[in-house]
Order: sequence, then structure tokens, then C-alpha cells
Amino acid sequence: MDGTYKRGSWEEVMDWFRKRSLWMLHYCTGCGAIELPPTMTSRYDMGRFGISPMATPRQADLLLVTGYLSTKTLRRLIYTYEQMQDPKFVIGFGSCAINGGMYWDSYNTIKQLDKYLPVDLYIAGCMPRPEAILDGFLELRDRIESGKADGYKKYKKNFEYYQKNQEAVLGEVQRTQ
Amino acid sequence: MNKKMQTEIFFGPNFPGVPGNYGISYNFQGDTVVEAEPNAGHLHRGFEKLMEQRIWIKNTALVCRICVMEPDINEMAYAMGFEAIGNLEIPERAKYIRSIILELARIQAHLFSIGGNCGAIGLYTASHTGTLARDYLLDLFEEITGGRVYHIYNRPGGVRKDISDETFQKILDTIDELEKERMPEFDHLIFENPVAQKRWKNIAVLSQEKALEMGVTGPAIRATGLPYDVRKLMPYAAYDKVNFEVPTGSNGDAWDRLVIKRDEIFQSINIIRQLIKNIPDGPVNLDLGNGLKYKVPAGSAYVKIESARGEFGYYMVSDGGLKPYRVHVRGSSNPVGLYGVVAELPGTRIEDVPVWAHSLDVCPPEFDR
Amino acid sequence: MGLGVKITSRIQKRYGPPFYQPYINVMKLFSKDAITHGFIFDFGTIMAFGGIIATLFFIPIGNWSLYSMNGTILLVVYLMAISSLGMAMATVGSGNPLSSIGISRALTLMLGYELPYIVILFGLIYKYRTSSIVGLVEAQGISWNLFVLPIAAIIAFTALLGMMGKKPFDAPVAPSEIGSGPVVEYGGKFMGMLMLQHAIAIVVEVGLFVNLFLGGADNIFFFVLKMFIVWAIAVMINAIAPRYRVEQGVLFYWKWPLIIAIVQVLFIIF
Amino acid sequence: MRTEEETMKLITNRFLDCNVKKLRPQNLEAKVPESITIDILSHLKSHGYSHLATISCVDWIDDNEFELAYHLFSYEDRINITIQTRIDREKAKYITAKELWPVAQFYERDIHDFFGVEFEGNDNLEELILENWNHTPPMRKDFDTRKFVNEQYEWRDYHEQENAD
Repeated sequence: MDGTYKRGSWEEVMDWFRKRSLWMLHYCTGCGAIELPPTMTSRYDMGRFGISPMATPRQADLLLVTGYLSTKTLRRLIYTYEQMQDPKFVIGFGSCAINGGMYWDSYNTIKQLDKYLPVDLYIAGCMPRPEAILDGFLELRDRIESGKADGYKKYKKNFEYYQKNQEAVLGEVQRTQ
Repeated sequence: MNKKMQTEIFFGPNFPGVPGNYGISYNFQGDTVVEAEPNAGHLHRGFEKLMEQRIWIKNTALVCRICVMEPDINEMAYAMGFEAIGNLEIPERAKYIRSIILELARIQAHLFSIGGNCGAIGLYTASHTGTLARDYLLDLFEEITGGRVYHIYNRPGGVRKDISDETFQKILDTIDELEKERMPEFDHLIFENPVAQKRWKNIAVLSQEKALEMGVTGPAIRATGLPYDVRKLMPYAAYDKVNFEVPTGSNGDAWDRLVIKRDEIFQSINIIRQLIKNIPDGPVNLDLGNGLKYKVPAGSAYVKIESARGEFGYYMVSDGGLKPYRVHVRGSSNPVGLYGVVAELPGTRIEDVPVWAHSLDVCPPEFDR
Repeated sequence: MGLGVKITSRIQKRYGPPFYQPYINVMKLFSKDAITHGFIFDFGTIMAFGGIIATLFFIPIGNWSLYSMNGTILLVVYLMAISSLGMAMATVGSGNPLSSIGISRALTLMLGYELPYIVILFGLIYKYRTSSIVGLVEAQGISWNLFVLPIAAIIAFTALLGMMGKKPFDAPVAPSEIGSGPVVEYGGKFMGMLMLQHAIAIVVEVGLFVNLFLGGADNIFFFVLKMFIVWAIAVMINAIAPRYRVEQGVLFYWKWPLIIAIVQVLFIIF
Repeated sequence: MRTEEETMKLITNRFLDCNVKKLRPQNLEAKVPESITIDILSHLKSHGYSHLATISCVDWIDDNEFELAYHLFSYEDRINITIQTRIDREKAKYITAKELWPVAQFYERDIHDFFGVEFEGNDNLEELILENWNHTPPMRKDFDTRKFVNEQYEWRDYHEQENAD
């Protein structure tokens, strides 16, 4: 994070709106997805923070990587990430996104998420509880407010670094525009 | 059905209507699916390879991560396989507690799948209340085992720790509340809803011969009228000491499967009551000496138990070493998720693909392992 | 709109988002950049948006109404078709198979609910001998059409559900089957414009219903109150009803409402 | 409702050198030579063993053989039979059981993915679970997953806190 960059007042107003209505992409990649329905529904309701699941990457601006990632899913996740609109944020769930977690010696899961996608926030816990997920969302909101959540800018800046890592694991990755 | 009239759709991994991380790419003409192809493997973590690297006791923590909806089923099957090869006899009380945990897991899985089914046809209010009812059961699990969803509780040789009396009382209260307030609510909202009935009746029909030939088990085969339930066919844990009947349907469509799931919740409730009423006391698990050095004698065993979705089998082979030689997991939605897509989907309408997937309970981590 | 989401979430036993949430969503969407799919895509969206605003002019809101010459009802029904055609052009331009299925469903559903709706409108025109909405509002005076022709009001309400794409008939926008139908390819700004268009469409349709059947109020406040009541009922039905398949929806419309509508018209003529 | 002993006789009197033994109540295990497995499967299927739970494959690397285990279950007799056959590890080829149980083609495809066993008669054997995987099939004993992981991915470099107070 290169600290808060100089932001015009218009950007701050926009961040206030972006903070209030985060649209989460309805794509459960790993085992953390079992804790999402309780967070979305009546008990730990995340709708009251303006976070609602969206069907398509075009409309969503928050990508949840719930748990581990197999190489096959990584390829599709990169396509999804590139389809999303620009101020986009990525949250990594659980220890599997940080250092491979319980499947550290599995041949098919990736070990570090932020070598392939710029991650703004990690939520700890091998399948974090709904309260932890909500706390993670609130933490992301404060980061957006203070302008620190700028993963998407980082992705543009050192695109070659990410591309090199992705090619290393996946072989040729087809680029959308 | 010439080729150029068809368009291809990836009902793929990133899609709201799909149960879990799994893709079906089908091409359709007009409104009906012409041919479909499963595209599985997104959740493959190589469990069987990892299990060969870890000693016997360590695998219990790994095993419950295989199927996300029902962690206890995997722990139980692994423990039973472990005891089957070494033919250990676990104490009576542990058997009772194991059955209670399994029945609670079954209720939770059924509530989740009812919620999922309603989500597939757009009745979001029911999926909200379904998940809410399930949440109270997760609190119960947290009370007993410490974990919300992954509770590494059924250890080989018994159960990790005993259940105190007030926890039993809490279980009984939650079940009564579930039966008295939650289930009637579901009946009004889901089962007496004319529009829902129209969306579920004779959709995704699975005939009896096809179900038998495909090796489908669980609510899907009971919907076609055959009362096959592993708890009755090969009783394990404390199921032979409990009387319950197996609900069956008639014409094997999505509606019958849902009604069966609903009746099974009631059956599980009265099983738990019977279990808690006459639970013997005594030790809760077999002490196997130092767990880290325990060697299972050479041999192999195929063990199967009744999960909420059907028969869940473990084939375990041990060559007498510290680590299991080979463990093969047979998920209960294997036939449906892979072969079912190729055989059953052509001919259904597009709107019914998610209904088909949810009602037959396709659980992708089971066949990806 | 915001209150609608609040009511649905209350039914689902949870606190919904704050009632001003739609405004925040729209502002946020305008702050995101969007990917266009060529000229047809942009033109279609603007056309849909323009069509709806044009329809808005002809609906008398309270006692203020812009045009009160004859034939406004037919004009309104025609203009409403314009906006959905605009959206259809945009989605076809976006080239995603999912959205083309969605839009083909929307048009077939439109066929479904237009038929009984038009039959009833003819009934009304014939009864009051005037085809301008304002004329109809005065003709009702104190005895609202709701009580004079109750059956027509119920059928118009079901058609209203179809028009707004509320739950029993929201096959075109079904998220679980075709990834939220026509709006699959709509990015930031386009999505914002589309949400505004949807909000104004609701105002138009419910306003039309209130004018025709609830006697249109004399000042703005009453009008908004009536619209809210009708809207709340529609939202409650939306919360508890699952989704019809398209052909079930159309069949539903053509089976009972059409027959009753024809009976209603005959009843008016004699 | 045949008991275990009758089922054992059902196999032994029909086929010659296959020893069937009873592991636990309601569980039988039959070691069968490679040549007659498919006939035994169809014979059992006609006698009520209609449910094929799954086909598993075990890699006995020290005696250089793969072992295919077919798990059958009969709803009438409530007996579970595991038919185990040994096939050579190098030229790993076997006949498909697709005609008896169409669902077997996907179990065989799964085994082909992980062990590299060829099944004639099973037309689509392309990758089901893994994606463009060109190393040795992963579930074989000679594939070491930890060595593979270390050279495929680098580990996060944990910089120790200097002042770990």
C-alpha cells in the first residue's frame, strides 16, 4: 500500500458512496462459501450495510476468494477479475489464501493469493465465522473511505509481475480487453 | 436439432444458480437443453494424496473438509473405516452420541438444501428463514463441539468429549422450537405455495430403473418409492436401537424429493428424542494408547453411511503402517453430478437446470475430492 | 423503491438496507467506469431511458397534468412499449447469449400481460366515452373505479405485477437461471441509467393504475400516498411468491384474466 | 434374502480360483483373477447386486500392480461385496464396465485422471478433474507431492521480527 494518494474532493465524495453500497460477486470459489449464506440472511444480516450479492462480474465490485483456490478456479477467477469494473476490491478468506493453509502440500492448490491478484484484505480463520466476515467488510469500508484500498491501481501498475506469476502456474492465460 | 441453431451456455462455475463451484456447459435450442457436459474439478485439493502423507489420527482434521455441507458424515465414515479394519468395538455411549450428532447434521443439511431449492426458483424469503433455522443448529454444534461448521468431534475410537446434561436439555429445547415454530412456517411458505408447486411438480423426474442403474441413493431413490436407507439396510452406530420409518415418494420428481426431506427432518427429530431418552452412561472413547504411534493392522474395508444426500462410502486400505495406504471417498452425489448431467439434462428446460441441480443435491466437493 | 426493499427484508425477518439505499447505489454506479459494447448498446440504453421519460409526461400526477387531449391512454401504452424495445436493442447489442434469452422472455411476458390490460382499457374508454386520462379522472369523481368495476381493478393489478417485473413474473430478470437476464452486460454508468429507468417505469405504471382506478388525487401528497399503498401490496406479493416460468406466466395471464376481462367488457356494453 | 455363506457359494461354484472371505457381518471381499472379473460382475448383477457404489484403484507399487476394487451392494440380500482384481502396473490397461453400469464410465475417467489406467471401450477418457496436467498421474505412489509443490510455488518469505519481544 503506498499510503493514501492525493485525492481530490470529488474522489472523496465518490468514496463515501462506494463505501455505502458494496456489491459482492456471488461466486463461491472455496469452502468458505458455506458461511456466506448465514451472513447474507436474517441472522448476521449484511444487507443493512448495503452489501448485496450480485450475479455478474460486470455489476459487482467486491470479489470474495472464499478459502483455497485450485489452479482450475484460478484461471476462471482471473477472467472474472478482469471483467469487473474499475474500483474493485478483493478479500481473501481464511488461511488458505495467505499461505496455502491446510493444503500446503497439495499439488493442485495455489499457495499465495496475492502473487496472482492484488488482495486488499484478508479475513483470518479456517472458514471465518459470519461475525468475522462482517468485521472484514467494515474494515474494508474504512479502507475505502481512507483511500487505502487501491488494489486495482496496483494491478494496473505492475501488471507484468502478476502476469509472470500467472503464466508460471497456468501456462497461457487468455486476456480479455 | 442441427448444430447451428444451438447456442452454448456455460452454466459455469461463476453463476448464482449453481450449487457450489462446478460448471455445466450445455447447448440449447429454443428453450430446451440439447446436450450437457459436466465441467468438474474446481474444488479438487487432492485429499487422497494428502491423506497418504499424514498419520492416522491427524487425518480426522483433514477429512471433515471434504464435503462442506456435511462435515460430520466424513468424520464418522473415516472413524468407522478405521474401526472396521482394526475391528475395534467402541463404547455404547459413544455410539449414541455419534448418532445424535449425525441426526443433527442431517437436519442442518436438509434445512440448507430446502433453502437452496427455494433460492433456485426465486423464493428468497424461504432461503432466508431456512438458513436462519439452520443457524440455531450451528449454535448447538458450537456448544457441543466448539466448532460452528467443522467440528472435529467423531474421533476414531469414539467421540472427543462427553456431552453434559444441560447441553442435552438445550438440544431438546432447540428441536422442540424447530418443530413447533419453524416447520409450520415452512409449510405455509413453501409447501402450500401454489406457484412453488407448479415449479416443482414433475420437474427433473428420475425414474426407478434409471436411479438404480445410475447408483443414485438417498432422497432421490426414496422419491421413486424404494425405501432404501443405509441406516436400515446396514445399521451402524446406534441406529438399530431406534425405531423410525423411512418416508418415500411416488413419482420421483423434485416435489417428492423436497417432501421427503421435510419428513426426514421430523424423523430425525424423533430419533434424537429417543436417543437422548435412553442413552447409557459410561466411557466415551476407547483409549488407543499414544495416538501418534497407533498402527492399524493391514487390511481393507468399504464402509458406508447414510448422509443427507445418500450413501457416503469410504474405501480404506492399510498396509499396517503409520499412515493410511489408500483412502477412496465415494461422495453421495457422484453419479448425479457427473453421469446424471450427461444422461438426465438433455430435454429439460433452461429454467429447470438450477432446479434440477438443487433438487438432486449436487455437491461438487464430493466428486472433486 | 428503497422502501420496497425495506418491506421485503422486514418480511424476511431482517433489517433491510437504509431506505435511501437506491440513491446510494445509483450514485456509486455513476462513479464506476463502464465498458461499452459498441454503438447499439449505448443507443439502446438512451432510447429506453428517453422512452420512459416521454411516458412520464402524459401521466397526470395529482392535479398537475401536461397534456389532457384525447387518446392519452393509447399513447401511454404505446410509449411504454418503446422503452422495453430500447432495452431489447441494447441487450442484443451486448452480444451475451444470457441477455438475449432474458430479453426474449421479457417480450413474450409483455405479450402476456398486455392482452388483458388493453381489453380492460377499452372497457373503461367505452364506459366513460373519453380516452384521455384526465377525462377519466374527472369522470370518476368520488366513486372510484375500484368499487365501480372491481374485477377490472384486480386484473389490472395482476397486469401491473407483470409490467413491473415483480416476483411471480420476473422470469426475464431471474438471477439464478440466466444471471439477471438482460442486465448481464451492463456496467457502471449503464447500470445506473437502467436502475433510474426501472424506478421511473414503476412510477409510470403505478401512477397509471392509481389514475384509472383510484380516482387520482387532487394534490401531490394524496397521489404519492395511494401509489405507496399499491406499491406496498405489490412488494408483499413479491416477497412470498416464487418465480413462474415464462410460459407458465403467459398461460396464467391468458387463462383467467383474459376471460374475466372479456366478461367485464360485455358487462359494460350491456 | 441370501446369507453371506450362500452368496460366497454363489461365486465359488460358478468361478474357479477366486477366494472369497467374510470381513465383517454383511461384508464380503473377493480376490479375483483379472481375466474373469467382468463375467463375475455381470453374473452378480443378474443375481440382485444391482448397485455399483464405486470403482476404486489402489497402487501397490512394491509388487508393481494396480488393484481395481468394484464395490457392489444388493438391496435384497443387504450384502456388500468388493471385487478386487490385480492388473499389471506398466501397461495398465483394462476392459470398461460401461455396458453393465453406464455410470462406470465416469469412475473410470476419474481413475484414468489419477492413475493413468487405460480402459478400452470407454470413449471419452479426457481430463475430468485436473486441467492440462502433464506430469505423472498424481495419485501414483512415485509422484511426490511435496517435492512438486516446492519447485512449483515459492513460499512466502517470513521475515522474522527482529525484536520479537
